Amino acid sequence: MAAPRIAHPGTDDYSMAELMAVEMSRNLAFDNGLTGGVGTSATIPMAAVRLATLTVAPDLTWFCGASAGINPTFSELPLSAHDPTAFVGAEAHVPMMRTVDLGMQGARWGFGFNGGIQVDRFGNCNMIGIGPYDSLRMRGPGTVGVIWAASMCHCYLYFNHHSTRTLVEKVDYISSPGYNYDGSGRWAGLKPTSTGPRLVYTPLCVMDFTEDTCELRLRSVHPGYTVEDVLENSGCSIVVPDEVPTTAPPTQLELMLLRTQIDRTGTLRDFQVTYG
Amino acid sequence: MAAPRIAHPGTDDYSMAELMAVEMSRNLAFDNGLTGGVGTSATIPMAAVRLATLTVAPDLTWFCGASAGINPTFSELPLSAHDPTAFVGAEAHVPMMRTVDLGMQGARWGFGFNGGIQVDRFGNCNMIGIGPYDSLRMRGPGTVGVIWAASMCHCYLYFNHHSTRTLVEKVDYISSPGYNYDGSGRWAGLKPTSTGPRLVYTPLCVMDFTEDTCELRLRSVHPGYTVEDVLENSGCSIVVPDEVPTTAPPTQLELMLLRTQIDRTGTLRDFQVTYG
Amino acid sequence: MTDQTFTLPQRRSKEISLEEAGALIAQRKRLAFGNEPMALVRAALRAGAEGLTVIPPVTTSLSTDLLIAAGAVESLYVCYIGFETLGMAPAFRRAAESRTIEVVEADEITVILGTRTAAGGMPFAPVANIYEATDLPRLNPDNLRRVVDPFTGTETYAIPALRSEICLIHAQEADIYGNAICLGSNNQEADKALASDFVIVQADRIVSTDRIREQPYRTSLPSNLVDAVVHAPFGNHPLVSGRHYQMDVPHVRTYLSMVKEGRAQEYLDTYVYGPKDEWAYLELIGMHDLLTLQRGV
Amino acid sequence: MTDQTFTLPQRRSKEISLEEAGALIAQRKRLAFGNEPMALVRAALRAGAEGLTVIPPVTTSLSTDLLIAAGAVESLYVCYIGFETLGMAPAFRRAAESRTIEVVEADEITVILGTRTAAGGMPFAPVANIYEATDLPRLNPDNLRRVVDPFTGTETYAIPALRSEICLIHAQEADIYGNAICLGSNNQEADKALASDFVIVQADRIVSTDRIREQPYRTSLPSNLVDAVVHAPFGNHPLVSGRHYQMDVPHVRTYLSMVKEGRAQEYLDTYVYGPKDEWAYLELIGMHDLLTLQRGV
Repeated sequence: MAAPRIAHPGTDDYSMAELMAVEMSRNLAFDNGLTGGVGTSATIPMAAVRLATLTVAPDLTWFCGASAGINPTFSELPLSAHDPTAFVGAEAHVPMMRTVDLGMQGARWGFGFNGGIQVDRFGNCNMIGIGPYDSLRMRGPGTVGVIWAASMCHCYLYFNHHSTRTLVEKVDYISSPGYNYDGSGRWAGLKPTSTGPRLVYTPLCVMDFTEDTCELRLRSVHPGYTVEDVLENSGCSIVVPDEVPTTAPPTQLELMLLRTQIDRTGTLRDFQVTYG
Repeated sequence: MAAPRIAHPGTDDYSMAELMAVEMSRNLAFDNGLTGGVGTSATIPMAAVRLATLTVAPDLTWFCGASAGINPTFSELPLSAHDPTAFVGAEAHVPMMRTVDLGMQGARWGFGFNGGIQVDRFGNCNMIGIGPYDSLRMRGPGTVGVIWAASMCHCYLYFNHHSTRTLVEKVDYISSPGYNYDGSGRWAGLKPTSTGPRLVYTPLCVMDFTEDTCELRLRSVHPGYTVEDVLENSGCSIVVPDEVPTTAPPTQLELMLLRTQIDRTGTLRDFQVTYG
Repeated sequence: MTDQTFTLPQRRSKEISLEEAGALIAQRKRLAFGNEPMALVRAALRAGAEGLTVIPPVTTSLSTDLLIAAGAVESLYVCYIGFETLGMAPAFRRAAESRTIEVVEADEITVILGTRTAAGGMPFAPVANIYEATDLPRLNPDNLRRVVDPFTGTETYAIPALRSEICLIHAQEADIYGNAICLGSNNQEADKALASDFVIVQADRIVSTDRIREQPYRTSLPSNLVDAVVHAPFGNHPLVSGRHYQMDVPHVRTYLSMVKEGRAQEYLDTYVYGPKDEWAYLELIGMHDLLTLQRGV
Repeated sequence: MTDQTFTLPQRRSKEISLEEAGALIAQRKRLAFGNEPMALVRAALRAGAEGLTVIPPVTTSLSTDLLIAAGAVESLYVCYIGFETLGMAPAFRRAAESRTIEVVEADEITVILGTRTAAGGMPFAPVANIYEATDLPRLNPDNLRRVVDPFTGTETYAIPALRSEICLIHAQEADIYGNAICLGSNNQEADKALASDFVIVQADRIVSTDRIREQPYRTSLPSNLVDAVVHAPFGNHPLVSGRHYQMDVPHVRTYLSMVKEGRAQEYLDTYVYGPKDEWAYLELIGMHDLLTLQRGV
C-alpha cells in the first residue's frame, strides 16, 4: 500500500484545502436562510461556512461544533471546531442539548457537514469500522453526530483523503444514511423533510448524485487533476457526465475574504489533504 | 363574613411577618446541607431562607423562584421571587428545566415552601378551587410547583392568612399531597424519599404533624395570640398538646441580620398577614 | 458578487411593525407565551385575535388575564395564573367559574416538560411517581396517560408534547435578525420557541449584532429560533422588565379593581382599543410614569 | 449562635486532595466524564482504578484513551473517540480490534439524550424516525427498544436513561463549595452531573464565591450539583482548557506515537505512575512549556 500523496492544485496561489473551502462556500448559496452545523475534523467546512455567510448566504445560521458558538466570527481559523477559540465573536452559545433538539425536530436543521472512514456510491457513510463486527480489521471512531444525516434536511459529505479505501462500493456499516442500494432513492422510514446527501467533497473532486437512482456522479475535478485520477483513486463506480468541468479557482474576493477575515494565520494554506 | 384582621405580635419591635420569617429560618437548621426552593407569593419564605443561610444553615442551597437565582444575596427583599431584583448576588442562574429535573429526581430536592387556597388537617393543599369541579364557587390559581411536594424530601407549608376557610377538615382538591386521611401516614405510591410536610406556618401559629397519624398539631402560638384564637379561627380540628409554648421573638442578632442584610427597605415590617 | 465593488450582500432583517405582528397572531389559534409580552398582547387584541388556546409560562398574570378579559380565550393551560401578593387573576377567575373558558388543569410538569418534549421533537415524555394522591390525573385525563418502560417493564405516567402555532416573547434587547436577550427570566423562552411554528420577539431596545456578540452567553434566543422582531419600547408595561423597569403597581391595581367591579370593558377601551397604536398607549401612560419606573431595577 | 460575638457559622468546604479524589474514583465502576479532566484521570490510575464502564462526552480523546491504554476500561460507550486531524485514538483502536474492551455502539442521541433523561429523573426517552437505514439498532439492541406513544398509538424507538456512579469534570474556575465555571464547552457538564451519584470537579483555579457572584450566568455547575472540588492547576494538560491554555500538541503527538509503537506502558510509567503526584507531573512537563501554552488562548 503506497503512502498517501498530498493533493496540490498545480499552482501556489492557493492550497487545495483553500480551494475546497471556497468551492464548499459557493454551494452554500442553496442554504441561505437555513440553519446548519459542522462537527469533528471540520477545519475546511468551518472556513467554508464562515465564508458563505460573507458572500452567498448572509442569512445562513450555523453552529460551530463543540465550541458551541452560533455564527462565530473568528479571524484565526482553528484546526478543530472543538477548540474554544472557534467560539470567538459568536452571537450565541448553543448547548449540546439544543443541537439534539434541532436534530430530533429535523426540519429546523437545514444542513450539516458529515464525513466518515468510508462512503459508498449511494452516499452512505461509515464511522463504525471495517470488517466483521466481532473481528473488526479497523475500528472507527464512532457514529457521533453523523446520525443526524437521517434527520436534517440535507447534508454535505467531505473527506480529507480520497482513496480506494475511502470511496467504496458499499460501506461495511451505515452510521449515516444516504440512498437505498436498490436505486429507489432515499431510504424509507426517515423524516420526509430529510432528503439525503447533496454533494461530496474530496481533495480531487466534487461529486453529486444522479437525480433518478441517486448514485455518485462527478461534478467537477479540482485543478491539477483529471477524471482518470479520480476514477483510479476510487473504490466504487462513479457516473461520469460527458462534460466534467474543472472546479473554478478561488476569485480574488473569495481569497481576500478567506485570508483576511477568516484564516489570517494560514491554517488552510498549510493544511494537507491527500489521495491514493 | 367579617373582614380579615391584621395579625400583630403585641409589640412594635417587630412585625408578625418578621416573626414568621425568623421562626421559619430557625427550623431550617434541619435542612443544612440540602437544596431547597421557594415559589410564588413567597415574600416571607425568601427572607427566611436567606436568614437561615447566615445563621443555622450555612450549607443550605436554595433557588429563588422565577428570578432563577441560586443563593441570591439581595439586601432589598422584593415582594416576589418573580421580581428580577431577587436574583441580585446569586451564585448561579438555574433554568426552569433544572427545577423540574430536581423535582423529578426527588431525592436531590430537599425542601420547598408551599401554600394554597386550602390546607387540611392531614397537610394536603389545594390550589385548584372550591366546590364541584363543573361549578366551582371559587377557582384557584392552579397547581404550579406545589406538585413537587410529592417528590421533594419534605416541604413547609405557609399561609399569609389564617381562617376557617383556609384551614379545613378536607381540601376540595389535592394539588400537593400531605398525608392519608385514614391516619396511616404518607400517601402510597410517591417517592419513598418524599416524607411529606414538616411544619405549617400561619400568622397565628406554627403547627407540625403527630408522629403516628400525621394530623395537624399545635407547636407554638405567636406572641399576641392564644391557643383559643388559633382554634377559633381554624376550620379543622388541631391536636393541642398540654403545653403550647409561645413562638420565641426574634433575637437581636436575627433582627439585625434581617434588617441590615436582607430587608433594608422594610418589606416585611410593612407586610400584612391576617386572620379571621 | 462583484470583485470590483467589494459590496457584500446584507443579512435580511426580521423586523416587522407591531401592527403586522398583531395580524400574524390573529391568524392563529394555539398561542404560547415565553414570558408576558404585553405590547404583543395588546396588538393581538387590536387585530381581533379570538378563540385562542393559550399556553402561558409557568406563572402568568396580566398577559393571560387581559386576553381572557377581552373574551379572546377559548381554552387555557392553567399552571399558575395570578398576581401573587396583589391578588387573584380576576378575569380568569370569573371566566373559569362561569365556565366561559375551558381549563386544562396543568402544573409545572405539564408545561415545562411538555414544552421541552416538543422542543426536542419527542412525541411524549414518561413521568414517574409524582401524581399519585393528587387530583390531577382525574381532572386531566387527556394529558396524563400510562406507558410501560420497555427497559424495565415498569408502568409510568406519560405527558404529551406541547406545541404551539405561535409563540410570543418579551426581550430586553434584540437585534433585527432575532438574537434576543431576556433578562430576569428562568429560561422558559428557548424551549417555548423551539416548540412553536412561528416566533415573535418584542424588544424594549433594538441593539446592534456587535453588541449581541459582546455577551454571547447571555443570548436567550439565537436568531434561528426567531421569525420576527418588533421594536416595543416599554413593551412590557405595566409588568416588569428585568433591569429595564419595574412593574407599574398602581396601574395593575387599577386593572384588578376595574375587572373585579365588572369594568373590564372600560379598561380595554381605555388602554387597548382606545389608543390607535402602542405609541398612543405610551403617551396615555405618560413619560413621567414610564421613566420613573426605571428607578431601582 | 452567640449574640455577643457576631460570629456566624462557616459554610463547609468541599475541597479534597487529588489523591483523595483518585481513591474515590477507584471505588466506583460506572464513570462519566463531563469533559476531559486529565488530572483526575491520572489520579484515578495512580489509585488503581480498574474494570470501569466509561460514559465519555460526545467527543473524547486522551481522557478515555489513556484509561484504555492503562487497561482500566472494561466497557465503553463509543460516540466519538479520536484526536480529529491528529489521528485516531490508538489505545481504543487496539483494544476494540482485539476485543479486550466491550463497546456500546452509541451516538449523540444515546449519550446526550440518555444523560438528559437520567438528569431529569425519567426512565427512558422516546425517539422517532432517526435510526432507520442505519446499523445502530442491530449493533445496539440493548439501548434501542420500541415503545408505543400512548397518545397517538405510533411506535417509536426508546433509549434508556444513562446514569453514572461518579462523574468527573474539568473547570477553569471553581470555589471551594463547588460552584464551577467551564469555559469553552457546550454544556454537557450539568446534565452529566445531575445524572451521577457523585460529582468531582477539578479546577485550574480556586476562586472566591464573590467572584462567582460577579457572573452568575457563567456558572456551569452550581454548588449543589458538586460533591467534591480539587485544585488542579494546569489540570487538563496536555489537553486544552478554554481561555486558560492550549492543547500541548507535541505532547499529544508523542503519546499517539508511543501507543502506536506499542510503548503505552512507557508513556504511563513516565507521565502517570512515575510522578509521585500531580505537582511532580507538572515539574516533569516544566514551567516553560506550561506557561507558553497560555499564549493565544
